[in-house]
Amino acid sequence: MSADPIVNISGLNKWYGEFHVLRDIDLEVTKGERIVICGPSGSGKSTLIRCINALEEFQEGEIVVDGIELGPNLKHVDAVRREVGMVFQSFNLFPHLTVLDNCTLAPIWVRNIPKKDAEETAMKFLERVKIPHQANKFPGQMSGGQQQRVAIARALTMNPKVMLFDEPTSALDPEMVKEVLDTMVDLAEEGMTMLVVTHEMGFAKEVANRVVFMDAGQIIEANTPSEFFATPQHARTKLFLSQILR
Amino acid sequence: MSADPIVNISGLNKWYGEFHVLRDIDLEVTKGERIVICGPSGSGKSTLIRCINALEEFQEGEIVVDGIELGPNLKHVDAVRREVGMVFQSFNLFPHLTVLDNCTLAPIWVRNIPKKDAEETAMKFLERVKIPHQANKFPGQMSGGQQQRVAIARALTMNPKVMLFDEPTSALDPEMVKEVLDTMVDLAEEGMTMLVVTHEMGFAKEVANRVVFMDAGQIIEANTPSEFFATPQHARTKLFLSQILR
Amino acid sequence: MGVEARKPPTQIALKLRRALGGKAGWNGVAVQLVFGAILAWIAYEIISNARTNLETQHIAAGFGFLQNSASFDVNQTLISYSGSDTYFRVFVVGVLNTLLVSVIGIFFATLIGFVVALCRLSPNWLVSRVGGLYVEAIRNLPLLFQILFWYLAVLAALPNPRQSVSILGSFFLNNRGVIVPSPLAQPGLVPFLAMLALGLVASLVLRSYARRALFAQGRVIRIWPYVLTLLVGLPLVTMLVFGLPFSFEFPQLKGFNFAGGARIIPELVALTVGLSTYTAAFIAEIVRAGIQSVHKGQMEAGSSLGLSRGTALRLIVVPQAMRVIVPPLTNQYLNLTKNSSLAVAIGYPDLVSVWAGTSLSQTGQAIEIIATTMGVYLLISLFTSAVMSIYGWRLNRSLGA
Amino acid sequence: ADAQTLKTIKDRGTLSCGVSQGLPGFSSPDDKGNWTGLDVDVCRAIAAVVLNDPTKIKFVPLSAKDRFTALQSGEIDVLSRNTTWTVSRDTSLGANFTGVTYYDGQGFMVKKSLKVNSALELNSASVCVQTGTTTELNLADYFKANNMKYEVIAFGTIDEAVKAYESGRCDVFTDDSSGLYASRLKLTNPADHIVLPEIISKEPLGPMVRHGDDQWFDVVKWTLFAMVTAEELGITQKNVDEMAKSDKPELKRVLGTDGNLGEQLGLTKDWVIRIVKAVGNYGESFDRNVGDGSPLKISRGINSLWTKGGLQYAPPIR
Amino acid sequence: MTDITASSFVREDLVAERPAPVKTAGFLGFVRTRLLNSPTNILLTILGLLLIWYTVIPTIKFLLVDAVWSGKDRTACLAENAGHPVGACWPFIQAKFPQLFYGFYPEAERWRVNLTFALGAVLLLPLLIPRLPAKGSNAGLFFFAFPAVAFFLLHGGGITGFGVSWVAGLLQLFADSISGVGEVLVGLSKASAAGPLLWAIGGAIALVGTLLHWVIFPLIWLRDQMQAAGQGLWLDFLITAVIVSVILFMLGGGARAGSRPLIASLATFAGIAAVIKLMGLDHGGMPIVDTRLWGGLLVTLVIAITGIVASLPIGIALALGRRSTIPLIRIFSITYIEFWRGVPLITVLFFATYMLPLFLPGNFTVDGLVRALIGVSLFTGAYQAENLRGGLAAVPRGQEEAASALGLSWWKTTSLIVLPQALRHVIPAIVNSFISLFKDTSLVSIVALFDLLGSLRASFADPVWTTPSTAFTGFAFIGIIYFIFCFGMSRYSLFVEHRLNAHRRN
Ligand SMILES: Nc1ncnc2c1ncn2[C@@H]1O[C@H](COP(=O)(O)OP(=O)(O)OP(=O)(O)O)[C@@H](O)[C@H]1O
Ligand SMILES: Nc1ncnc2c1ncn2[C@@H]1O[C@H](COP(=O)(O)OP(=O)(O)OP(=O)(O)O)[C@@H](O)[C@H]1O
Ligand SMILES: [Mg+2]
Ligand SMILES: [Mg+2]
Repeated sequence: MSADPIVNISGLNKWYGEFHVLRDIDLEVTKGERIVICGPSGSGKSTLIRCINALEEFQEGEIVVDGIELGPNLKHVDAVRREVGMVFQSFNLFPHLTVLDNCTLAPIWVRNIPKKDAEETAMKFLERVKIPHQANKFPGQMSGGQQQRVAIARALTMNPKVMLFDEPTSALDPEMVKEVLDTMVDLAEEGMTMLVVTHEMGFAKEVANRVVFMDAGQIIEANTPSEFFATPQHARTKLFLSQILR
Repeated sequence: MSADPIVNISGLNKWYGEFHVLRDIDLEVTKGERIVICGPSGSGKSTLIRCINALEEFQEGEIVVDGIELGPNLKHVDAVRREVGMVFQSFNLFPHLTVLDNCTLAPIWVRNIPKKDAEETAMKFLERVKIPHQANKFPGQMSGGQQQRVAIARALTMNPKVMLFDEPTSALDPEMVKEVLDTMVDLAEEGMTMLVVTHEMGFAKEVANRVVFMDAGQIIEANTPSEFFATPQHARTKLFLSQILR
Repeated sequence: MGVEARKPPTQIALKLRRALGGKAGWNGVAVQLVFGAILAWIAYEIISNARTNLETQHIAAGFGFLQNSASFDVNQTLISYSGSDTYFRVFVVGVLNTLLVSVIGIFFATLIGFVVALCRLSPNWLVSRVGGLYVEAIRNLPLLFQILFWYLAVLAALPNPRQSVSILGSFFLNNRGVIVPSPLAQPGLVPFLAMLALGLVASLVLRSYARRALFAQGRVIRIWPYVLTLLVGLPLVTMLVFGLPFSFEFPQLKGFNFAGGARIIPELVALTVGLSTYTAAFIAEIVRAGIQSVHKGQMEAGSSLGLSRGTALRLIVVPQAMRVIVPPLTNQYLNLTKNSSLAVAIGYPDLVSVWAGTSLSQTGQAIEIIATTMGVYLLISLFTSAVMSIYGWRLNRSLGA
Repeated sequence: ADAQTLKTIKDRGTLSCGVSQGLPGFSSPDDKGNWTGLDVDVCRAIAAVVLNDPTKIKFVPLSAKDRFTALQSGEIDVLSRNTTWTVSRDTSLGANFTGVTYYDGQGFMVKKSLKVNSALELNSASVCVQTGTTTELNLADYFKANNMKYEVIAFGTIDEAVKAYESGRCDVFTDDSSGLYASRLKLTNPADHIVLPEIISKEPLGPMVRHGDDQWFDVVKWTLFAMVTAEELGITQKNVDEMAKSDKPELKRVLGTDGNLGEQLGLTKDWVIRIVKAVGNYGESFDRNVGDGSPLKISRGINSLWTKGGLQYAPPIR
Repeated sequence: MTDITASSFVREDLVAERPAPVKTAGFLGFVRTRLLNSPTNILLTILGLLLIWYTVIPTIKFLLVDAVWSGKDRTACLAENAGHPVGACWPFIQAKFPQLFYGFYPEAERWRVNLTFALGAVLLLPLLIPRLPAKGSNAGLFFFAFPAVAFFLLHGGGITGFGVSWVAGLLQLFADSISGVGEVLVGLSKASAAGPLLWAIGGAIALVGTLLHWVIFPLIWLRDQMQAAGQGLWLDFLITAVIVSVILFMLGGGARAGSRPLIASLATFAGIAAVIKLMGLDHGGMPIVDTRLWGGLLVTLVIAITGIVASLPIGIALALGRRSTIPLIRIFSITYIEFWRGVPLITVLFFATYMLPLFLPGNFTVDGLVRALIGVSLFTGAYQAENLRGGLAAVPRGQEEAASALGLSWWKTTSLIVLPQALRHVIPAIVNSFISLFKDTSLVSIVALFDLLGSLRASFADPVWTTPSTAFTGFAFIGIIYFIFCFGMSRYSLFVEHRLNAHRRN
């Protein structure tokens, strides 16, 4: 379709044992696009995201990230992961390392960047998520919102072309949701390609180019946010939206 | 001041190590009076309440409860505790005992009341807090609001002259706050002397005779609720009220 | 208004009371006095009974006997010992033998324990079942039972010296143990050892250099070829220059047994096998729990950052698992050391066997000998606890928790 | 552990007697837990004189290394457990030997298949021994004196040592030669093993008591002597009642029909009668337990009475 | 940024579920995914199979296939007679079975052992099943009544006195020892520099002792009268019952409390009387079987059960002591715990078995088995204390505060609120230490007590049964026994743990 596909998923099928969790997924993401994926619990959103990052293997189909093909048997895993950053619902910071070390670990050991440079870059990103002064704390000493922002900074230090977010705010207290979403909005404004699993419809309306609705392992509907929220086409989408927007 | 002081605190000073947590507290509570204590977090409200019940010792001053003197070296602790009931923020019900056993434990073991009589009395109080049919459940099987009401009933079974409440509703979900406050209002209407630490200003307005505002370990202001909320005198009180009442 | 914060009153009397009697004040002091009196009375009774009992039997209390010559032999000694040495030397021999079996046992227990833990965590169903079977079977049988069994099995399985299983004519296996050629020092030994040490130090330096290079310049240096050269090459060169560092004295069947060579006695083998397989079952559970305590998301986060599996394990999972593993692991090490006292059942000359056994019955100094025996174990255990608390303290500090 | 052992035993009603954990002929339990043997007979004799009942005994099986501690501590009243009399045991261990029940010497046992005929051919052998015995010390001395190398494997109990020897851990098993014969009975094929001719030590075996209670010491000592004296005088289990009617002054003295020797010991007049009725005289006991009447079939040899050229000699009872 | 026009997409025809292309479920799927899904895994599977082949198969072969099942002595188990390589020699076990289970316990009396363990099982089983009611009285029976009954059943013998006599005896001992200390001090004063001071203190203590003698004189007089009257036991029993019941009645609040405590007390005494009568304890009881004759599984179980029952109170006392603010008690508890945890059990057993009498007064003897029991209990107590400490720490502070706010004293708070909760938390840990205790009983065979392992070792010495496979047969047999007990207990501890966790979740 469009000019510059950076992630191209075609015919993706995945099973957990006998359970068909992803069914014939086709999705093309162009550079700079911001996609929000939503859908009821258990619809396979996380699984899809994790497939893109090769955290899960799949049985059929193909995922191409920035020209690198990720077949069912997971070749090129390392190359793909280097292009893709991921932020988890439960932060998954390394509790035994300081915030700074969390952010320099991968640059040093994967990209072999000198420690000093890595720290400089890390500080730059920590500034961007507005917690440079916490650099020497341990994750356990920070609030959830701060931790999630560190997680975003950590992913950014690897200069990924695509960022994946799996419900980045759902483990947070309401006051902290905003600070994380703000960070993500900033990121979006800088033109980062993003795939975000979230139920924050405000965020979707504000920054998404496209909203993808999944149910029962398949993409039911995809549209621009304005269209999607205003005139949902599919019955399931309507039902879902009626539940989620009060 | 008034005729019938049941709790009389004078010149109370308390330190935690080097930290001066209660400073020159003077407070007189007459029989039947309902006092609400409020103030910012860490101002020493809980500490004050706990001193009255001899859960904490203090270094200077004197507390007289119903004529029994509680000096710095905590004589007469048992006598005082028998006159004073206490309800905690986190309920502190005994999880290994049924609700009924929770309520009969102290009468049986402290007042040596025969088990049958104790159970009758306990049922009476459980009825008063409107959960007689739950008597044989374990605390773990009940909602927070119900647990807190059991805790109130448990304290009442000892026939205290004074009831102390330390933020009885702050660990509760919003729906349950009301049921506990209602119980407390009932109690107040029956003429029980009460000292309540709470941020529920509605409750204060409705039942309190006096509102005491504490900050930094001292009583800053004390007044009738109408005056207190309408025309706070001290700058800190104003600031506090502006924060707490939206 | 506003009351300034003041210093608390001194209240010396109260503090004194607290220090002497705890929360209970003077009551506490009274309780202590009574308790102390009872303890003192018991101690008095014990001592006076022991004294009269010993006196009526004219047994000399004290450690004078340590200087007497022991005049019995011990079949495995780490320091030179013969029957004409003193009892003190017997004591040292016993302690060393206990430490020897503990150290070897700990080494193998850790090794087996980790392997079994990995088996239990393996995605392979069969292998994880085999691991589980091992743990269940070993944990539910008494250790003494297992040591006796191994001793029996080892002895039953091995041939007598004349039918020894021989490997290359220089290693022999029979029911007298494993006999290997023993090294004899030659002139080349000193340079050889020096070079070996040098190689070791150089490798360590190289490693830290490589790490610094990675951190400072982002240069990845493959050090293993150098390390190999240093550790193998250097000593080889010295061997070429100075000749062999040691020659071997080869064991030979002479009379009943092998003469020459060094020997590992079957008692030691059975004991270490018993101790290490037993303790390994417990270690395996500890390690498994430790690894499982590290959240799955940690590994995933590492992978999603592009870390390879090995690096992620090394830098992320293992350090976190170690925090959970190390304290109970030390406990197991301690248990193993204490359990090595079961050596007495199969005739391995450990502390309990040669000291609290043979020496005790030859000298009759029961109190002194049992006290020193317990003291040695107690010291080992206190030392380990001390090290552990320092380790725990440092861990907590580094986590800032 | 004071000077009142005799009274304590009478109060308690049982004699606590330390024996071996199982050495056929000297002290070993049968399938039902009944103890028999030469050492056991000594216990029974003592129980007979003190409590008038040779069954009122608590047998405490002890390994060699535990025995002295048990005696010192008072866990047992008398140690009757093939124990060698040495000066250090008499002094520093705080014990007194009361006499010799069996004159023994240390020997070696080897498998016939080794084709060894003399202990002097044992250079570089592995030797199994029970720890905490004089055997262990003699062994060290003997090999050193003869300039031979050896390996010692010391076990806590005799059974373990024998098992290890049988399973091939050692070439040689060493013990007092009476013990060797007894242990050989426990082997699967006793005929495959021989006892070497060398006797490398003197091993006078006898019961021990604690220091510090002379009365008790006398009781045990004279119980032994009474057994020997009984043999000397021809008093047997069968004829003891008749003998008691005898007019011979010596018999009257010994059997208590005349004088009060028994009472001087703190016992009763008929003490010797009790002993003989309980276990017979020394010769009978020897015969029944280790001699011709037993599977061990050890000849009396130096354990014969002095009148027959042996060493068993009891001081006169008068 | 490029202007991206998102293609609108609606899926009308839902994709139906279909089976995975590669089978990942069912038996084949299981084999494929769990055993053969990668080269390493295939290798591991082969290794695992080899391991099983070389361990399990020979074991089965030894235990069943090649085993000899009947015979009179060793000849049956020799390869030349059996005609095939001989595995387990089961007739050996048949022959030694009584010894392995009862030791030398007289054959005619063995029903007593069986009865005791049947009784124990009947009391223990309902205690272990969480759903059954009346845990309190059940536990009371098991922990207090059962040990007493078991003692008289197993050991035999009767009693001549009851409460009054025992209390009198104990107090007399106490008073005697106080006087004794006083006299010793007075004696010392002659030789010491601080003579007068010692003399004064000694005199004072001796005086206290004398006073005590006077105070308890009535009790002793009563005892002597009863003993003299013959049938002292029943008289004593009656008096004890009356005194105890009255005290309970008073403590329970007198008539106000109603007659329940009185009835309970009387019922308990009636029960005790029934047991005494039934077992004939008043007439000397059953024939005494000396503990030297006990052996095999009997000794193993006696030591393990006594150990656990006795170590619990010790552990509780120490754990509370360790939390105490009173310095001496805390220091003592810590020292005690660290000491016992630092030394090997066999040195403790050696000490208890051979050296204890050295430290006791001359004419004071304790049965050998009892001494091992004491050693084991003191040792296990230290470990239990550490288990319980964890449980105590898991009880929130608020519980204690709530209890004291209700006016409960420290003792009542501890026994009614804190301990019940703490004990619940540590049941799995307690069961686990019971397992290790059960295994550690085997160490008593080193100090010449014949437990299961000791009996087995003793039976190896029997030349009638010496064959190459005897020892392995014996080990296999008692290994199975140990395994059944320990494995059962560890499963039970897992079960309790799951239940506890399920409890905590809601
Ligand atoms: N490892 C697994 N094994 C088996 N089934 C799994 C596994 N992980 C997820 N599933 C199942 O796959 C389905 C999709 O899971 P997924 O986590 O992708 O859903 P989701 O859309 O992210 O839901 P949520 O909003 O709750 O996070 C669910 O039904 C889940 O139960
Ligand atoms: N055990 C203690 N040791 C030392 N300091 C303490 C202790 N308990 C409380 N404090 C300190 O004393 C001060 C007063 O505590 P208190 O609990 O009375 O405050 P509060 O007014 O009840 O606050 P909140 O509204 O948060 O409950 C706080 O600063 C607290 O940190
Ligand atoms: Mg999800
Ligand atoms: Mg508070």
